[in-house]
Amino acid sequence: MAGDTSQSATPMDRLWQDTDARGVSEAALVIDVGGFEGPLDLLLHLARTQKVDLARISVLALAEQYLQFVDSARRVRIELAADYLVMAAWLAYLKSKLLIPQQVRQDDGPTGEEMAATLAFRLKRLEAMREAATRLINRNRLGRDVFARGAPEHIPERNGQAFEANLYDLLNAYANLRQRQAVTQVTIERRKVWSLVEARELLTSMIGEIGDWTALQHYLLDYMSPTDRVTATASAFAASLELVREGRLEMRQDGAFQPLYMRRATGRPGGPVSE
Amino acid sequence: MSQTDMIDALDPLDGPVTGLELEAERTAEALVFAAAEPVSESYLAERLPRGVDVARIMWRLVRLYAGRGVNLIRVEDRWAFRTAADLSFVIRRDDTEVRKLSRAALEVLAIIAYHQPVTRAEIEEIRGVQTSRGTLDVLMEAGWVRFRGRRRTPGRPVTLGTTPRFLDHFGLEEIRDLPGLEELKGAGLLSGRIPPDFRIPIPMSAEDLSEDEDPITQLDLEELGLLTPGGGEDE
Amino acid sequence: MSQTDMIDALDPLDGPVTGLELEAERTAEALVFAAAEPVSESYLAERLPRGVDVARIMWRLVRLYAGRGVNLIRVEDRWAFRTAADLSFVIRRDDTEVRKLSRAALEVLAIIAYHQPVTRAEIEEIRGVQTSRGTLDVLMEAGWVRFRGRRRTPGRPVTLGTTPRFLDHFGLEEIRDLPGLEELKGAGLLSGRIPPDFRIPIPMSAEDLSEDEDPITQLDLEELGLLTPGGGEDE
Repeated sequence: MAGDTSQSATPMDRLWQDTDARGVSEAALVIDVGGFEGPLDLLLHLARTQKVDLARISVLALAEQYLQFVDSARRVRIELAADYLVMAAWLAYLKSKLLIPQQVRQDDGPTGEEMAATLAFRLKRLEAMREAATRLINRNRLGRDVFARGAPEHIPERNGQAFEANLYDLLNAYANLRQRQAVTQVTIERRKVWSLVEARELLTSMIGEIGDWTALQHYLLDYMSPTDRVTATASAFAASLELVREGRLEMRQDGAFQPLYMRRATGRPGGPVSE
Repeated sequence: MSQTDMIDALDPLDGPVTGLELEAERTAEALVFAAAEPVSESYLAERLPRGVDVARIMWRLVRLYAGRGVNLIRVEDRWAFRTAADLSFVIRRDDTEVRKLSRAALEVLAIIAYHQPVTRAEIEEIRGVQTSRGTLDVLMEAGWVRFRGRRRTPGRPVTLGTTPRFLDHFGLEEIRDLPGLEELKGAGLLSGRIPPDFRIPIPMSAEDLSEDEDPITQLDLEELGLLTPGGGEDE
Repeated sequence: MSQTDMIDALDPLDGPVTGLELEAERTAEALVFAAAEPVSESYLAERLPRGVDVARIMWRLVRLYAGRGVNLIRVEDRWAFRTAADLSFVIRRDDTEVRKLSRAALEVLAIIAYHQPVTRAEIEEIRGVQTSRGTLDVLMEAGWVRFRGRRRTPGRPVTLGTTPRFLDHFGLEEIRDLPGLEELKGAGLLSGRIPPDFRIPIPMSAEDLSEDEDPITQLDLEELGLLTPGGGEDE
C-alpha cells in the first residue's frame, strides 16, 4: 500500500535526484541467504535498504546490489542455490538493457524499462502481501482473543449427511495409498548442471511469464563454474530444441556466435499445451 | 462496521415484536449458543417457528448482545456466539495454543485469501519461490484453505481459496472484510498484470546511481562465511 | 425453585449498578461461556475486577438470562450456561450423528472417483487388500457411489462410479476437477520421491459410459439387489 498515492504523480527527474540525498551509510546489509525465501525475498530486502517507496526504487541500483552480493558470495565460495544464480543472470541482462541506450529496436522484446517495471511491480506486490499477512495475523483470533462456546451442547448436522469427509481427507487418503503402493525406491541423482529450460522455469516462478525474446543464456553462463559451462550450454541447447520441436518455445539467433534469443511459443494451433 | 450499519438500519424494524418472534428469538439464541461452530441460517430457519423472518430475529439478537460479554457474530451466512474481543486478556488461558504459522505458511495464506481463486503457480509467481511440501498441508489441515475448483484454462490448474472456518478464525464476516482489500485492489496489486499507470522511472546514467548502493563490507563477507548456503527453502 | 427464591431475595440488591459491576458482568458472562466446564466462584473472583461482589454479579446475570433461550444455572457451587429446559426439544442431538468416514472407506471412495469406471477387483488390486463388505455399503449409503454399468469382459463385472451427490458434497463442479499429479504434489500430498512412471488417471466423466461398459439394466439391479447389501458375494 505504501505509495499508491505517490507513484503516479512524481516527476521522474526529481526522483532520481532524491537518491543522492539519502544517507549512504546505511547499516551494512546483513546477508543471510538461509533466512531468505528465495531471490525475490532478498531483492525486497535490498530494496528496503534503499529506504524508498517501492514504486520509486532504483531498479538499476537494486540489480547492482544483488549482483555484487552474488559476486561476493561466489568469491568466498559459497554455493548459491540455482534460483539465486538465475535471478543474477536475469538482472545482469536487465542491467545491460537499462545501461545501453535505446538501440534501434530490432525486435519486439521488452525494453529495459518494461522489465524494470515488472520487477518493481512484483516486489511491491510481494511486500503488499507481507503487510496483509501481518494485518491478518494480528486480528483477534478465535481461540486466542475470542472464544467459542467452551462446552458445546450439540453439533449441528451438515446438510443431513450421515458421514463426514472433506475433499482434503479424500485426496490425502488417495495420495497416501498410491504412494504406499509405488514401492519403487527412487534416488534422484543430484544434478550438476541445470538446463536453460530449468532456468527459465525458475525465472518464471520468480519474475513471471517471460513472454518475449530473452537472451538469458548469455548471462546465465557467467554464473556457472567454468567446468560446467560447456555441458550446460550443450544440454540447454538440446533441451531448447526439444521444446521448439514440441512447439513450446521459439528461438532466434541473429548471427553466428550471437546470443540465442528465446521466447514462449505463441499461437501454435493444436500444439500440446504446457502447464 | 457492517454489523453496526446493519443494526442501525434495523432500527425501523424495532416496531412491535410479536410473541412468536420472542419465542423465535429464544430458540435461535439457544440453537446458536449451544453450538461451538457457526450455525447456518437455513439450519435455524428449519427449527424456528414458521413465518418468522430469521434475518430480523438474528439482527435483533446481534443488537441485544452487542454490549455484552458474549456477542452474536456472523460468518458468511452462519451465526455464532463469541466472547467479546476486548475481554481477550481475561479469558485467555495459558493452555490455549493457537496454531503457530511459519512465515511461509502465513504468506501463502494471505495470498490465497486476497487473490482467491488462485492457483499454486500464481502463488509461486507472487512469492518468487516454490511452495514447499507441507506449507499448504498445514493450511489445509487447519481447515482454512480448500481446493475450490479448476481454472478453465489450458492445463486446468486447481484453484485454492479460503474456508468459512478461516473467516471465523480471523473474525471476518466475509472475504470483503479482509483488511486493506479495497486499497490493494485499487492499487492493482491483486492482479497478475502490472497496472497501466505503474511506471518506473529509469535513470539516465549509471554513475549517479552507484551512490545509493550499499557496498558489501568485509563484515558482510564474514557473515556470509558463517551462513549456510542454498537457503530459500520455506517452512 | 431455590433459584427463583434467590432471585426474589436479591431484588433489594437492585439498587445502583456501577460501571465496574457492568464490566464484571460482561467478564463473568464471557468466562462462563468460554469455559469447558462449570466454573467456580473462586475462579471467577480471581478474574473479575477486585472489590466486586461475585455472588451479586452472578445472581444479576441469572435474572438477566432467566427468560431467554439460554439460562445461567448453578450446578453445586459452580456456574454454567445451559439452553432453557423448555427448548431442549429443538436442541436435542440429531439422531443421525455425523460420523467420520473410515480410512478404508476414504481410500475406496478416492479410487472410485479417480479410476471410475472401476470394478471391485480393480479396487482391491490398487489397494492391495480386500475391501470389506461394509465399506462399499457405507459409501452407497452416503449416496456418493453408485453402480454404473457392467464391463464387457468375461464375468461382466459391475463397474462403480461416483454420483452427483459426491460432487456436491466435495464441492466439485465435475469429476475432472479432481487434482492431478502435479497439483497433488503441489499441495504437498505427494512427495517428490515418486517413480517417474507414476500416473494418476484423469477421471472419466461420471455420466457417460465408457466404450467397454454396458448400462446397468433392471435385471442387473435386481440381481445386484440380492447380492449387495446382504450377501457377501461379489462379482
